[in-house]
Amino acid sequence: MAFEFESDLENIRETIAVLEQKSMKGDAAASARIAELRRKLATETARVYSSLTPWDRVQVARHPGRPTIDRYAHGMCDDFVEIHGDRVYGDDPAMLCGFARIAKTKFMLIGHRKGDNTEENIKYNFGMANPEGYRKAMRAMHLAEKWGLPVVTMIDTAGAFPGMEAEARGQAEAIGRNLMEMAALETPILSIVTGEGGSGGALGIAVGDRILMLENAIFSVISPEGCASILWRDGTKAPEAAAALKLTSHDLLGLKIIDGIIPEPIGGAHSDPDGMVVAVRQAILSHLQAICSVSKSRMLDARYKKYASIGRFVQERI
Amino acid sequence: MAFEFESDLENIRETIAVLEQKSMKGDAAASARIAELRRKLATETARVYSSLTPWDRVQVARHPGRPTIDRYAHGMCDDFVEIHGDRVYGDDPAMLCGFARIAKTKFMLIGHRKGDNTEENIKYNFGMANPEGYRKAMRAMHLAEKWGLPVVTMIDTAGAFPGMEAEARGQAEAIGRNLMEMAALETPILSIVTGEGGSGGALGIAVGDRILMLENAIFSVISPEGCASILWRDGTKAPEAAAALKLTSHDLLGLKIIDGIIPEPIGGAHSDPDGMVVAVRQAILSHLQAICSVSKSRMLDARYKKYASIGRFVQERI
Amino acid sequence: MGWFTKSDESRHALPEDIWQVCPACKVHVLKDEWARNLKVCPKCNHHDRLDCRERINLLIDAGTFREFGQEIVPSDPLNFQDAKGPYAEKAKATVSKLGMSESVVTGSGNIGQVRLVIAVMDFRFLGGSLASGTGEKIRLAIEHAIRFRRAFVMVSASGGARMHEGVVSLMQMAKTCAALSKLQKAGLPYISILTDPTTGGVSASFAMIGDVNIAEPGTLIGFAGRRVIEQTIKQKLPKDFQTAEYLEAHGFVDHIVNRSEMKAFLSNLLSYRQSK
Amino acid sequence: MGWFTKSDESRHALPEDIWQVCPACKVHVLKDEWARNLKVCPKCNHHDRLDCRERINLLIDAGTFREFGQEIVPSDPLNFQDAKGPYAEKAKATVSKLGMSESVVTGSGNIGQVRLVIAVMDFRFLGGSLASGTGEKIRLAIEHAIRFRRAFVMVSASGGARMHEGVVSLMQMAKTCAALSKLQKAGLPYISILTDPTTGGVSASFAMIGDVNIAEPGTLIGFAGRRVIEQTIKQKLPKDFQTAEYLEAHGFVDHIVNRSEMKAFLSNLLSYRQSK
Ligand SMILES: [Zn+2]
Ligand SMILES: [Zn+2]
Repeated sequence: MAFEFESDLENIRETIAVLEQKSMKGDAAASARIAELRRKLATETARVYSSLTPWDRVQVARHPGRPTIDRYAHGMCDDFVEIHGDRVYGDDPAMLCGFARIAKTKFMLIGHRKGDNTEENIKYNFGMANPEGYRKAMRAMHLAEKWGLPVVTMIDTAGAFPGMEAEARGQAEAIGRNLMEMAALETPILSIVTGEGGSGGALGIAVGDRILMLENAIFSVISPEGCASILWRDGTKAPEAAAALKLTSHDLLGLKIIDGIIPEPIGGAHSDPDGMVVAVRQAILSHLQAICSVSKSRMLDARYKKYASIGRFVQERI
Repeated sequence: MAFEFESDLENIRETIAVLEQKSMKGDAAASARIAELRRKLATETARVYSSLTPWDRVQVARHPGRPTIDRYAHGMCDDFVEIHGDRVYGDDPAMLCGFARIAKTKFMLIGHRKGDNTEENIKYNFGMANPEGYRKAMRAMHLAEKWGLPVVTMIDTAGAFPGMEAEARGQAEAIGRNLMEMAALETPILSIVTGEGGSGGALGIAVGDRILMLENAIFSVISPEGCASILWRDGTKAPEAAAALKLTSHDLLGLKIIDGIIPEPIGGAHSDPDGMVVAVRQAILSHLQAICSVSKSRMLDARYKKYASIGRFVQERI
Repeated sequence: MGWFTKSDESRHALPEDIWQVCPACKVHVLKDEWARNLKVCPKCNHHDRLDCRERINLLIDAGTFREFGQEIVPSDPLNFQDAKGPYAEKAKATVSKLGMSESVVTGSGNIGQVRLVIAVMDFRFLGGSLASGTGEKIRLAIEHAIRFRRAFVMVSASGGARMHEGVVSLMQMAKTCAALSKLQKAGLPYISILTDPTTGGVSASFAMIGDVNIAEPGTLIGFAGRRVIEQTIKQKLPKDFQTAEYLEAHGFVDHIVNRSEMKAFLSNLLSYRQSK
Repeated sequence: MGWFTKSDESRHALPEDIWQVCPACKVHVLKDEWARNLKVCPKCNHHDRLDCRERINLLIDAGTFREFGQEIVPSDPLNFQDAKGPYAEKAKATVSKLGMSESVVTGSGNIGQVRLVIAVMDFRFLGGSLASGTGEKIRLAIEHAIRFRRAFVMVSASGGARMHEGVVSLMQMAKTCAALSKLQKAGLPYISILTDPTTGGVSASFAMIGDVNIAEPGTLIGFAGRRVIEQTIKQKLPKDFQTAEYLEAHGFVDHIVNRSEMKAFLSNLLSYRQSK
């Protein structure tokens, strides 16, 4: 899958592919040209990715080749033990929860689950959780609290599932309760937006002591398409809406909504999933160490202040 | 509805009815005879009801004319505000929960709900709750705990509903969780078995600081019919099983399982529902006063000791 | 039932502007009667929307309401601009048109002997949307309740988060719920009153997690929009879907209370709070 | 797959008593192989029941198990007598036949470096029924875990409460759960391992409320009996109804673990407990 903004890169890639065929047939000139083009591709990729528009980043954040939580869980963790079920209604495959360990650091890993292919995506409901997913997540958090483990949440969802049954079983209640209980959870929480941070469905597991975003991840109150169709009355204005919504990691760091950005490999997480996994692993280790070093009461105070202070622009009133 | 053991009483009642017809036609002798028979009926009723067999009491406990929880809630309370729903799946009409007040005494009233007629019984599932009923009850108890109100539970169920959906939604989990959370609930709990105390479905709301039983109520690990068909391999041996199971209020007071008996009007609760309601009202007031007067930590200690000591017959080993 | 006429003829004989048409059943009701009946249709019991002042007058004893945080007005953290122009201007116009500073009014007031803290949303203010000012006012109100150990009553009426403030607005869901977790810890009652409509980010934050959730009859309550759901599941939804009655049957609403009885109900409910 | 024969002929050529027939798929397996495979069918993965000693040997490091409360034997609070005679005699006979004092064995033992408290039910003892002795042993084990700040592991296998002890037996549900509430408050891990069958009053008390619920494949787990439910709802139940797999899909079991991996799984799981 190639993006519009990658068309130049795509051209170079195609040329390389053609030359590789020639090179295999013994064309030495082709080999030299390939090396040159590869350097160019790297430079161009870096250039393109350093100047992505917000709408470009929306595309990158949604790229099907981005690492999913399963890839993180198994790629970065030395051990992972999945736990199932909300203990009231069901087990939501769209929310992955389990005990995780990286080297000697143990934590509870919780996150939205997208698939790597169509079959998986259908199974995981494209990462859109039902109420039982949010309730399973909360159960896992309380378990972590009891066992003395910090919590790491990984956010990657277009939103909570807008289904009839989801409404009947209290999608709104489940998310609201998570927001309230996470605020008071007596164990550290690190939240990382790895891909799409879509609205309440994202926030439902994102009330962390720290919120990080992958460089090309997005976090938004509404999808750019939804926003465009409401405020522009024109769904094709999504690029404008994406810019207006300030949904990129850099925007949100500037707004002090998030606490840090995890850089992506050049060309985006999808171009080097393993490199991305390593970067996230490192980020988890260093941030967990930091947030686990304060006392419980100071942690809870700081968490409260963090959220209490978002949206107090006394000096910037209209 | 008349019981087998009431056949003598029923004969007297019929004679009175015949005489009343005559009396209305001016037969003075009939009037005199009626008065005499009424005295005899009272004496005989008292005699019969003072020597009920356990199996007789099973019948009385199940009598459709016994006051239901609605009758108690509205008959004895000066105010009652029902609350609905378990906040996860549904609102179980087989479990009634609400804020209740008798004079100045406020409490959370929770109990199984049987109907007064077939229509109501179908609506209330004959008093057999689903998991959402037990979860609603637990939510009501936590609400009472937060608001500083004692809890009164009224037990009257053949058992938790043995349905497919009930199993799928965790009937066992719901009851087990109630048992654990009631043991630690930081507010006083008074439990009253008003009719049928059927097995785990009864116990699921019966972990009180005190457990009372109405005189003719029963409380059993299994229905006499079920026990007979398993241990006697003959369902008609239910009377024998009823006796063997020691399920009457007097038996259970003797075994120190319960803490008190609320006497029923002569002829059973069904013969004078209003009188029964008044007696329960008084019992609630006096027992609540007693259990609310101790400190929270002493209350919890005593509650733990109460249950910890049931079934420690070190000196009576086989 | 003298409030509404039975014949078209008599209705047409009167000047148009004395009639209120019920939005639900289209019956014509005399405006006086409509107001006296608290904007509830005498025929079909449709509960029409109240603005925040009407709601406060309905619930709080006259002369006892003291407003908080009127100095908090909308902010524009994103410098948001859409097809119709800058959000800042739209917000400013709304403030001056409605004479209220944000989509919620907060304060303390009495119901009988009980003083409580109340927050009332107003759907007229940009659809009652939850924005930074809204969240901040609600948070401050909850903190006031904690400081003075009062019950907190929230009257919701909202289409959800205000997208013009982006994630800042989304985060108000977390902010208000964090404040509620403190109220919870302090053991203070939280009554949530859901009025038409209570949807989106407001339903998915403070509105559904009351100690007791009360709703007016027929109130629309839901997370996702009806159309979005129908597009997703590709089938029609039941007629009562996302009504207060539906929510009660599904375990999320404790009690449905008619507007005329709401104050008495609330007063009685709060009388159950035990002074510890 | 050399453990079970492929032809009837070769089977019949050997003496009968060296064969174990799988109760599920009826395949014939050499008894040696059956035992080596921990009573799990190599063909269909049916997990046959283990008795308490086998279970303890499976889970606890050899030589480290110290049993608690062997002095607790069945009591007969009701002087119960049924068609077959007195319960007291039946219980006494069971005790001497099985050489165990009640339907549960409790004690402490090691898994690697970790010492834990474990309670293992035995279905052979009157159907693993929960009676006063059972409940008392479990309570004492939990209190031991609290005193020494150890994790508590419960291995359930039971048809439910023992009716011969009437309400005294029913109350063991409350007793054991009360002890678990103390364990919970003490912040100590509680792992519930559900083995075939875990039903009735045991499922509706301690078995389903573990911090983590683990089950062996195919385990029957349920509150009400299949026949009772079919009579109640007047329809056939799905084939996988009340299996561990069904419970996992419905949100009540965390993980299904093969017997051969159970000890390693448990050991790894307990390694996540943070020393506070
Ligand atoms: Zn109308
Ligand atoms: Zn087999």
